[in-house]
Amino acid sequence: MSLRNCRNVKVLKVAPVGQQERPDEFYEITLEYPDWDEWRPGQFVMVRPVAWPLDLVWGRPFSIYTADETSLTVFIQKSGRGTARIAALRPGDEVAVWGPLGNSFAMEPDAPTLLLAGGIGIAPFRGYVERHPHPGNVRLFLAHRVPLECYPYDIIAADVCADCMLEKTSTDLQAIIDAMGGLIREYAEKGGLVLACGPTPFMRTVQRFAKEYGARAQVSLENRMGCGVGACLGCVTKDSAGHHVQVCTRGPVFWADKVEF
Amino acid sequence: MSLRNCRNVKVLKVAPVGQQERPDEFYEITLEYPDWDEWRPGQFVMVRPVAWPLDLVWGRPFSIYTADETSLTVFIQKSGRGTARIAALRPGDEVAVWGPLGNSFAMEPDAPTLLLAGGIGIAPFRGYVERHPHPGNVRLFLAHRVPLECYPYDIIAADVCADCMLEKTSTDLQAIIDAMGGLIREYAEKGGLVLACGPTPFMRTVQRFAKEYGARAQVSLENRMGCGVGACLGCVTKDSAGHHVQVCTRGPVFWADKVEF
Amino acid sequence: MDMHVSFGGLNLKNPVMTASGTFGFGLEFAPYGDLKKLGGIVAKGLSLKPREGNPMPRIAETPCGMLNAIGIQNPGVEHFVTQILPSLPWRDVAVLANLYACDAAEFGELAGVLAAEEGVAALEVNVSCPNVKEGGVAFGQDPAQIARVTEAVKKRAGSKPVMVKLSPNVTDITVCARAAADGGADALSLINTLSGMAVDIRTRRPRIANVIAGLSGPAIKPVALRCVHQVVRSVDIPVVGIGGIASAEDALEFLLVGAQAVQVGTANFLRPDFAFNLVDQMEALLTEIGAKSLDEFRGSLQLPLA
Amino acid sequence: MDMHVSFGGLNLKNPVMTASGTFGFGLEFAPYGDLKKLGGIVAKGLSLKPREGNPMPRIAETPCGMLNAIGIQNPGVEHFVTQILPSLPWRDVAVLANLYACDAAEFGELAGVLAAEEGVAALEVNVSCPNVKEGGVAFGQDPAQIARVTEAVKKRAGSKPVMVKLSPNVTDITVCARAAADGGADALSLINTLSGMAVDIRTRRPRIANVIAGLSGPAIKPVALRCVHQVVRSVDIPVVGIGGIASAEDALEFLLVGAQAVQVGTANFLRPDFAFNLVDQMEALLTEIGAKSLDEFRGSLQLPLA
Ligand SMILES: Cc1cc2nc3c(=O)[nH]c(=O)nc-3n(C[C@H](O)[C@H](O)[C@H](O)COP(=O)(O)OP(=O)(O)OC[C@H]3O[C@@H](n4cnc5c(N)ncnc54)[C@H](O)[C@@H]3O)c2cc1C
Ligand SMILES: Cc1cc2nc3c(=O)[nH]c(=O)nc-3n(C[C@H](O)[C@H](O)[C@H](O)COP(=O)(O)OP(=O)(O)OC[C@H]3O[C@@H](n4cnc5c(N)ncnc54)[C@H](O)[C@@H]3O)c2cc1C
Ligand SMILES: Cc1cc2nc3c(=O)[nH]c(=O)nc-3n(C[C@H](O)[C@H](O)[C@H](O)COP(=O)(O)O)c2cc1C
Ligand SMILES: Cc1cc2nc3c(=O)[nH]c(=O)nc-3n(C[C@H](O)[C@H](O)[C@H](O)COP(=O)(O)O)c2cc1C
Ligand code: FES
Ligand code: FES
Repeated sequence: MSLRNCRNVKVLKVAPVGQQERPDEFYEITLEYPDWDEWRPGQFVMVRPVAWPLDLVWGRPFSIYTADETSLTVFIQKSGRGTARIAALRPGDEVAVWGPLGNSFAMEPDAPTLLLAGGIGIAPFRGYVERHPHPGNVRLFLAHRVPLECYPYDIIAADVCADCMLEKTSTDLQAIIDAMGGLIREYAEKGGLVLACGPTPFMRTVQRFAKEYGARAQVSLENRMGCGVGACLGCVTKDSAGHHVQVCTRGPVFWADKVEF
Repeated sequence: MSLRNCRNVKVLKVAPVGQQERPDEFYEITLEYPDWDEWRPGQFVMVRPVAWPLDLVWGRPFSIYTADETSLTVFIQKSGRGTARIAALRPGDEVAVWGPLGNSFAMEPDAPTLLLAGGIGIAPFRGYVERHPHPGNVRLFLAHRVPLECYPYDIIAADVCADCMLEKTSTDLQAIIDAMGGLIREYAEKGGLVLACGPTPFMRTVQRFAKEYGARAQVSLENRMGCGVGACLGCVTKDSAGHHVQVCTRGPVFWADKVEF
Repeated sequence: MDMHVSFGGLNLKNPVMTASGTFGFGLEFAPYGDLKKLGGIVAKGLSLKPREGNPMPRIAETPCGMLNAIGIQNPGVEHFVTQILPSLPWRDVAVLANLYACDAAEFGELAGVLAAEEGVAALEVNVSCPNVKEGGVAFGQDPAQIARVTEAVKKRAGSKPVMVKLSPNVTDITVCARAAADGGADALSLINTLSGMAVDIRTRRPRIANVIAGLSGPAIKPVALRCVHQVVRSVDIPVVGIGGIASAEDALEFLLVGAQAVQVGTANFLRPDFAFNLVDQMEALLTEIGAKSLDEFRGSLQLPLA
Repeated sequence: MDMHVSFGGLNLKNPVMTASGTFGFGLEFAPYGDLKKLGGIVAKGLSLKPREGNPMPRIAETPCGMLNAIGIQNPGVEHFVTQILPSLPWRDVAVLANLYACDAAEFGELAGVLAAEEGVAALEVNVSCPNVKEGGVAFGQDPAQIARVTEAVKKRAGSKPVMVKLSPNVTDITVCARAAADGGADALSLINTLSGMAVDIRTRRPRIANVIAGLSGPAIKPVALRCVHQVVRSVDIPVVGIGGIASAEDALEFLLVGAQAVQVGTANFLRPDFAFNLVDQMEALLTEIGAKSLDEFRGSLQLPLA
């Protein structure tokens, strides 16, 4: 057991998700557990299949989706060459995994907690909800472009109160933004926590409303990563003093008022 | 139908050969027929799986092993990264194949014909024997280091007279060389044809005996190939005048007295 | 989309050319596509006299690339103009000759022979020969010699456009580019191969008999793009981009930084129909990414404010 | 096999070092292996004052490699010697400082600070800063400036070995190597990154905010090997090989051409335990290929008779 490590682990299961709607795009990839002491929701891992040729030099970062004593699962959406090859892994294939990396989302069991997910940004919230001692205090809002079946929405909605909105047109987008504004305001007013994960424009919207309404909000950033361990300085963002800090070690989760991106 | 082409074809079958003896080393790979007008034994194809990443830039050359109206088969021995990946292909995978390339072995139906194969050099002789109108005039001699089960020896021996010798020690090697000398001399004396395919030292031995005994002999060379079509000039050998000629287009088969290597 | 390009006295039906030494004299690829489909074919390097080239082995595969030290094996310019050029479809596809010589006078003589040939659309000058007299540094690494060779070729080239092919193995490629422009070049093509090497730890020998060889292929694309970017911004003559192009996206990257056309080298070995396919793929991709025309797209790279 | 190497005043328990900028200050990798297992750690580039580095994006993946334009983001040398060095296991693993400055005086000053530190095993001089006064060509591309910077560092380095890190972006790297040797360098390390670029045809923007960036990784190994080969044959001081090492075989290739030791850069991103594993893998591979000792193997490349 170790706090953090790099291990070759075997793929245990590759489970396609929402394939009727989006064939060959979303997958749960379950790996042997890399023998960590612990992990916290919001942390991530770097994954690089052992057999990868050298044409892709970096591992790929994924949020920890869920884990138990024997397995670790990530939830991935194919979006480029690396994720395409990871989606094509088969049980028995070996992958190098290093982690758990980065910091995690705040968890205040008694605080009303709003989870704002933009699409695949829902991934870390599965583990968050599982780990939360009082799921009754947690609420999920998912803004999505691809059908709901592609996301673990139902799994999470089984435990916590959840809403979702589909974005198809720019009118939808405006409605989503308005809804987010309303929710963030509501949680600001009740002194709750707002935790967000999603694409950069989504995060900016959260940051803007958090500022406007004075919400205690955290955003999880998705910067391109070379090493995942704080060494390459390729993933930096700016802290509120304008200094470059590594998203992989000082984040990926930042208090919305302590980061510029 | 065309004389020569480059086509994406599907892998139809991957058949392991001699796996009890040498696990995961020899394979027959059967592909969709690339719609050629014809091909001749001794010719080869370049193969590059369509999904190969760019870390390996060249196709890999393989002798045509056998073919019919619907399929083309190559017989491969894993020896490096490219052959390892080709051996791991699965039915349905696509490969780019260009060919048929190069010239072919002489075929004189009525001449006593000796096929000298060094290990995997047996590959083109499967097709040669199938195509030969009078197999009774053909004899195969196989010098091998890995067990006989790994080679299509039995398939060929079903049609033509065949011997083989296993090389384990340097004494074995000498015995093989002596046997080759004896055979080449015999075929020289009866005015027959000697056709050889195998590793370079094996080819040199054939060339030496052919010269010594005045045999009409052909050798098939295995030079590293960039393009397979005569363009890169990376595969050249010297003709008897000392001029560089492409093995991929002027060979791979050369009269032993017309080539320096 | 109209894929026709016209620059430095060359008219090409599309911006896809094949790079010297990687496409033979073109005929080798005729079974795999219609040569007339290409924008241009740069023939393998030609010298005044036939050359046997370097000893074997001459090529090696490297990560995402390859090394070659062919040594300009070629049958000589006479053979080319009498035996090969007549069988090429030069009326329908631009055939460029690639000139290799080891002093300015020889370059001039070669240019003179080729300038007389109707079938030759333009001359590409390969300045990679090490200049023995000047201590073995290649012509292409010395701006003064680049200028001298360019002038010598230009003087004998008659009406043929002269394109000088630049080496990336220099401290500042823009200095070489300006030297070629000053020498009268109508266009520049870049890059030639990077100087590289490979060894075998088991045999303890170099993988290439010549020891040092030229690196090409996808591995060098970032270097090639950088060179084209720098050169486009430092000379007024048109630039042809070469180096590591292995997809339509790669080709468009060179146009985006300002190249007029591209040459495909090592990718011809990925599969022999690569260049033919690229013509259609580039057009489709330009449409897909919303480019209005080649002209609108070319050089439209948006740089951050410095 | 005895993997200990000793050269230019450095004693390393094995020839595996980690390259500057790719291994942080070492501590980042402590969860993944025993830092004391390494031959040496070259810390990330240090300047006199803290630097924020370049704007984002700073890195991009390329075929078999990557581009970076970090811009030497670092907390400054004071922070390093007071806050970081004390927590590094420098008694058990050689910690090399990597010096970055933009004029010779600043280099001297940096060297002076670091020379006073017991925990610093040697100084590696990064001459990649563009010299604004001299028209923007980097120090490392001008032999005269390399010599001047080397002298300045050497003068203030006290008993610390000084290693000069050479750029491959030059016409003739042996001239730079000799300049560093003449300037008093105890050793040379090479190569630094190749100058490269990447663009996005959809956004029509450079993939790196700085536009031009440094190419590293397996793609550049052939260039690195060629440079080491040339430099080993042209100077008498020891050489450390860097560039694209991603396996034990790669590392041995550099020793075969004559490097005393190697530095692993981009491969640390393949997996964070890469350098630790490499130590054992190199030893095993040396045995497998029948090398009698490191000394017997080093530089044993057999060249064809010219
Ligand atoms: C902390 C963190 C957690 C993440 N969690 C998840 C997750 O749980 N599920 C999931 O599907 N995706 C997640 N992502 C995004 C995921 O890492 C990218 O989709 C993936 O790296 C894309 O790789 P590619 O090779 O397919 O794409 P390419 O575009 O081919 O990759 C090129 C390079 O850009 C990087 N890159 C491309 N897109 C992204 C992106 N959106 N974010 C960061 N880097 C990117 C790649 O890592 C690679 O280095 C996460 C990203 C970060 C930083
Ligand atoms: C005309 C011809 C016909 C051939 N027929 C067969 C056949 O029927 N069955 C079979 O198993 N093999 C055959 N070979 C050899 C086969 O091409 C090589 O085993 C294969 O290319 C090795 O590739 P690799 O990537 O696994 O090896 P690597 O060593 O990783 O390859 C590195 C480079 O060297 C080349 N190379 C390595 N070994 C050889 C070799 N022995 N011959 C030529 N190039 C080589 C590769 O093509 C590649 O370009 C033939 C070769 C030629 C030239
Ligand atoms: C096998 C081979 C032979 C080459 N021969 C020549 C040549 O004769 N003349 C020349 O100017 N360039 C020659 N080149 C360089 C290419 O034309 C091209 O500039 C270089 O390979 C970079 O492009 P690429 O990465 O697309 O291959 C050769 C390249 C290769 C790979
Ligand atoms: C992200 C990154 C940061 C780097 N920072 C430095 C640096 O601060 N100082 C330096 O001398 N070299 C720096 N380099 C260059 C490396 O030390 C090394 O010379 C180069 O990457 C080639 O080796 P490689 O191919 O093994 O990566 C950096 C390289 C990378 C990839
Ligand atoms: S990914 Fe390398 S420092 Fe964050
Ligand atoms: S393999 Fe290219 S010429 Fe023969």
